[in-house]
Amino acid sequence: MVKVQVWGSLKSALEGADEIELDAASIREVLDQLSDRYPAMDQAIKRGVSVSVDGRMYANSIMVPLQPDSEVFVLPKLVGG
Amino acid sequence: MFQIHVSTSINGDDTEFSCEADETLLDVLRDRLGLTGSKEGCGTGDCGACSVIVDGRLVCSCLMLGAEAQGREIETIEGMANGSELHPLQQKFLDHAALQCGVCTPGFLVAAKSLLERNDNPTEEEVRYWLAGNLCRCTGYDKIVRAVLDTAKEMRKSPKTKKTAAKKRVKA
Amino acid sequence: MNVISGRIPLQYHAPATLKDAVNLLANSKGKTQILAGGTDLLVRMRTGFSEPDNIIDVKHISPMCKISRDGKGFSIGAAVSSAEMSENAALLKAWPGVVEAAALIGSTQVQGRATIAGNLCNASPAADSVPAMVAAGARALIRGPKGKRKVAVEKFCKGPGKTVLKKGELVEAILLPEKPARTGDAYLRFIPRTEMDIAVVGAGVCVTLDSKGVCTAARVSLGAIAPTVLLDARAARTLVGTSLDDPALDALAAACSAAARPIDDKRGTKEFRIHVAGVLARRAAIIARDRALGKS
Amino acid sequence: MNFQAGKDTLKRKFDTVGTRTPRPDGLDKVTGRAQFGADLTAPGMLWGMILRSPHAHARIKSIDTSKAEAVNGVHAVVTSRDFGPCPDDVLDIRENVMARGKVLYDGHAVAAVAATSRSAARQALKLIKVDYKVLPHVTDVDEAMKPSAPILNRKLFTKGLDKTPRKPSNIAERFEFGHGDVEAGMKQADLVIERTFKTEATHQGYIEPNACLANMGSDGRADLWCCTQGHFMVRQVCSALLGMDASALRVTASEIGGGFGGKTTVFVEPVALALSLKASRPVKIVMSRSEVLRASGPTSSTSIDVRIGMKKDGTITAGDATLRYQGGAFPGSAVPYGAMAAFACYDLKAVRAVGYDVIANRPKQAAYRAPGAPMAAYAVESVVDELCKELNLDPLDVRLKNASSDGSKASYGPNFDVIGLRATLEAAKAHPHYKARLKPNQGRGVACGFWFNFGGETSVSLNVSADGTIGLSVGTPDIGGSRASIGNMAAEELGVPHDKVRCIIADTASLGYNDVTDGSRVTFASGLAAINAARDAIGKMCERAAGIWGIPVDAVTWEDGAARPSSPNAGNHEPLTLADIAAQAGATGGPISGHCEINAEGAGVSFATHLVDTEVDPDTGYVKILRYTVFQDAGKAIHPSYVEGQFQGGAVQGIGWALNEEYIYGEDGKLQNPGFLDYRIPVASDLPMIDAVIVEVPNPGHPYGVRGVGETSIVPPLAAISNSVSSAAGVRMTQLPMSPPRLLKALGRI
Repeated sequence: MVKVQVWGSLKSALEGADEIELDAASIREVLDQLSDRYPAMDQAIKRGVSVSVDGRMYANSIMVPLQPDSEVFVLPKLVGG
Repeated sequence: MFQIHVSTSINGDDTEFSCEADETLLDVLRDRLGLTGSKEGCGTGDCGACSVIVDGRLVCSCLMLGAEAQGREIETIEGMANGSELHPLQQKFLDHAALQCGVCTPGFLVAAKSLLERNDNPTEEEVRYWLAGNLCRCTGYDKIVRAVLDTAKEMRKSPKTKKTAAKKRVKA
Repeated sequence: MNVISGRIPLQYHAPATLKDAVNLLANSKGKTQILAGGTDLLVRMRTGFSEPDNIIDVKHISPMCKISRDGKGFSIGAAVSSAEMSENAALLKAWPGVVEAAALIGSTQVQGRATIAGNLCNASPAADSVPAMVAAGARALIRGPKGKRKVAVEKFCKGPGKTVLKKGELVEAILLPEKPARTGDAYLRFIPRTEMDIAVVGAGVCVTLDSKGVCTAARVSLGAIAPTVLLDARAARTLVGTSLDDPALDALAAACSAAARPIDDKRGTKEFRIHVAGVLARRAAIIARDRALGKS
Repeated sequence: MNFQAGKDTLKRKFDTVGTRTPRPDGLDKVTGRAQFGADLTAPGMLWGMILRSPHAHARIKSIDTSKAEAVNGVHAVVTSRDFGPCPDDVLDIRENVMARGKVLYDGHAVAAVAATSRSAARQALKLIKVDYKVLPHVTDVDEAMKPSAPILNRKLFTKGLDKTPRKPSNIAERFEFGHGDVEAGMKQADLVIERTFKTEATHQGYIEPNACLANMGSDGRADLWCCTQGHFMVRQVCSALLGMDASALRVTASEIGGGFGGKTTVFVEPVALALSLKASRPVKIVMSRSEVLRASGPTSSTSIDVRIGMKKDGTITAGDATLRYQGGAFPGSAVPYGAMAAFACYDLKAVRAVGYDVIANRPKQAAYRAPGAPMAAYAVESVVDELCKELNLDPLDVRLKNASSDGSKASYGPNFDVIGLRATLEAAKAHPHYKARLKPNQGRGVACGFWFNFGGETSVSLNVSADGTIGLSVGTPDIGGSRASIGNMAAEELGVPHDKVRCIIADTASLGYNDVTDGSRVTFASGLAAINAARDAIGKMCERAAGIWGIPVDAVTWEDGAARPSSPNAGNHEPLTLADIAAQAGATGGPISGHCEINAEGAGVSFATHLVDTEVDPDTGYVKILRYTVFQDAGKAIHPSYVEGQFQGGAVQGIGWALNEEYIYGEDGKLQNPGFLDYRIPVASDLPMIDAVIVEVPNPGHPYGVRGVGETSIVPPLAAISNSVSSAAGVRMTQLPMSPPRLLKALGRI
């Protein structure tokens, strides 16, 4: 199972859970499941998120494959100067 | 529109143009003569990107009317190299990576040339104060100051370079 | 294209004589501006603060382009740039404070064009060269339809942007006296950067010492702390009769701070200007004293 | 052939990479030939100019353009009516480029004209009559958050709260990051310091004002030339705003005279297109400096509370911050990135950062070099410095003790990969600067900084010419020498001299999509794509060699710029150089090129440590920068000169921000300093040389180890200078800029 955490503001969207476990093989599957299960997450994901997988940041890639023990962190969409 | 007819010399070339009374020399250079090497960064004499030399004196072309060019000798960045031979400052700016975006570079080169024509052995402080009217936002000035000091050193070593670079075109 | 607004396009004039310039100025319609260095005028035009109908370029009038010296002192033509002033060895030797003040106006590029007469006519309380001219006892030589007149620089400005010039009048030259013996002048200003700023506060000091180093005459001026540059007699009196020692300098600083009646604006606060007016006057007085003693 | 980044493929020995080669655009830039945004003209071109609001907040009751239209020489006038419906994600941009119903800040565009001369355009602007109903305004971030503040947008309800509020406010969103029990952490501390900081808005201050030349025909096709950090972004946004097919708009990026994040969006481009469409003529718009300052995208002004607990041995037990950023009249300030970056330099068990995105009557902020991070680092690093002073601890030792390191959990959530913070701290500690003596009224400041760095969508095309030279097309505008670095990486990979590769910025019709030049991504991402494109071409050249030699392609290797049989078993063939293969390309199968289209991932985060010495004049509050040294991890410096240039430039922008730069608004809500006279960026005489020390801790996500370097360099300076000045003055400064009046007041002299 993939461990998924979200940034602080969205913790309430996960209905109080600090971290949840999902059966997902890619970032896309993680985001799809979050959207399906948590309406508040769905809104945030539609506005754009960046995802860190095992310490590496993915700005907007969703096809990234996950290992069964991957740690996934969902963050606001990043911009730069 | 009422136009003023002006005869002048630009980089050694006799040049005539017509302009309106409120046009600056910078407007004339860029929009009427196609000499877009001089840049407008502020239009108020605060950034030096439009620096040119008029009768041997460094000025902001945005703070001079086109009409005032009558009978003057004007040098711009376009006249700095002698054909394919770069002025030593131009070469040193390249060697020292003294430019990033490059939009302030023409102004710095013209201003630095004016400095070295007056003072062939400036201190770092003199370079910094002379160039204080030329704003650069990319480099933090470090490599620009080094390039100017290094050019001065090289020009002192070989006065020949200096002469070649300073050679004026014979008027037609 | 001016059909709609009805505005007549700007006219540029470059008279060759003072007489022509005065005639043009007296007879022109609409708003007429003198163009010397242009470093204020072109900025005002660019930013929409000034929309003249006529511009009279005075740089073709040869007497206005010269620095001359007779037995009574120096005459600096109104079209002489501050760079030219810096290059004039005699002027620099006599009035280093005035020359240095002129050399503080803007960048190298601006100094190639800017003039102290223009700096004066612009009538900004923060003009760098004005306190220095006031301290040195400079006068403006004014030419108009009725002839010449001379006005002390400290009486030239009536308020921000306002001068004593009447219709048809222009400044022909700035006159500086011959420097009396054992006299030194200095001007200092405060700006947040090292260059390119308008003075937040400025202070000019000119002192004459006797052979024992005691001050016999002093003029102290302050810039950017009132609607016009101030010549402060009380501050000057703190120096007279002293050797400009620490107590005298402290009294000078206190007098200058007391004389300052500045405003808060984007360049500095009231209390900052009041305090720094004293600091600068003190520092300028030391330089002026050392110059009078021939130390620098 | 597709490259998979990994530690095993990290290249360590280089020929071209790491050398200081001349830049390909250098000659044009020292001779005045380079063409920037305002330098192009077109036959029949008109001058576009924009009328801007004189009010900070007002309702537009009516706009009458009839007199302007009647001016001789005027060919088009546009207002918001000329911009139709558009997708939701560009609605705010549509309203920002041309006010609709309301003006939201001093300088907000309300109408535009195109005329045959600038004087005609100026005249026409004066004849546009706008009837305003002036509304109350607010420009300060703390004031804007108050319930009594004038509301800018009645439809704005704070997001990110457990319950969406019923009343509208100027608070667009709340963000929270962190982990652990902050209050428990504070209890473990021997000393807790809490401070509030304020920073004023600054501007990127690029020397080239925004400019563009638009040419749109009645057939709906258009060409646009502009100075931008991302011409594909310009195409996307402008085509959406004008209801065009993206492919109908070709955007060419001019040389760009600085951007620093400020040119990652559009201002004048859609207006020029609308004017051009209406006039059926090319239209050029060049912003004046005052327009740039009033109406492009400065950074946020901020108000930040920081509370940090520390043990006597220097261990940080907890960090807590609340950050309030106003980002102008529309939501989208950089506060989430500030909150994420605030404590990123520290490995903390308990940390929390809460951010509020606030709107106010100021221009819509744009990115500025590590957007949001410098202010956050300023607040946090100031408190860390004060704790070190109070507990009598060395500031570098304390940072080394608490520094984030490989695998540690970042304050914003994920775990770090391989990072170089510790290496920069150790380099600083060993540097002579740290041991140099100080005189009275002088002080030394230390601070660290972090930035994420991005990869992103990137497309590169590499063409092998018949003579063996290489044309390399990239789609990321070159803002500081990236053509040199990217070309050098391709040359390195191909094994040819750097001057055989010519790197250009291709237009939007010639290349696949590219994200903007931002996030310090170009040398990383376009470099990665160029390496991949080179490998793609190498694969094809190996195939040609295999064909010529009549051996299988897997028996061919590429080494030192030539195809070679991979072992003696493959036969005895003389190597075929790139030029040999290129010369026969037509006959052996046609032209050879390599491509790479990727969403580049694996950008390594970046850290820096700055050391600065200052001297304070206690009588005037003037601050002199005496000495400055930057230590930053570049991963691998491809072109060391331009890496140093990024370090130096960022540090000096930080110096300006710390000491003198600020947006000054009057009581009337108008910007009082819209020019370089009073918006005071550092000049040459203000500064010493800026020493740049390049630290290299290779990024495992890039074949050469590259990390972005552009942004991190502006993160530490605000704090480093404030710590230095506070030390020199003997008083803690908590507001930027530390202008002389503020410093003199803090000193108690006034």
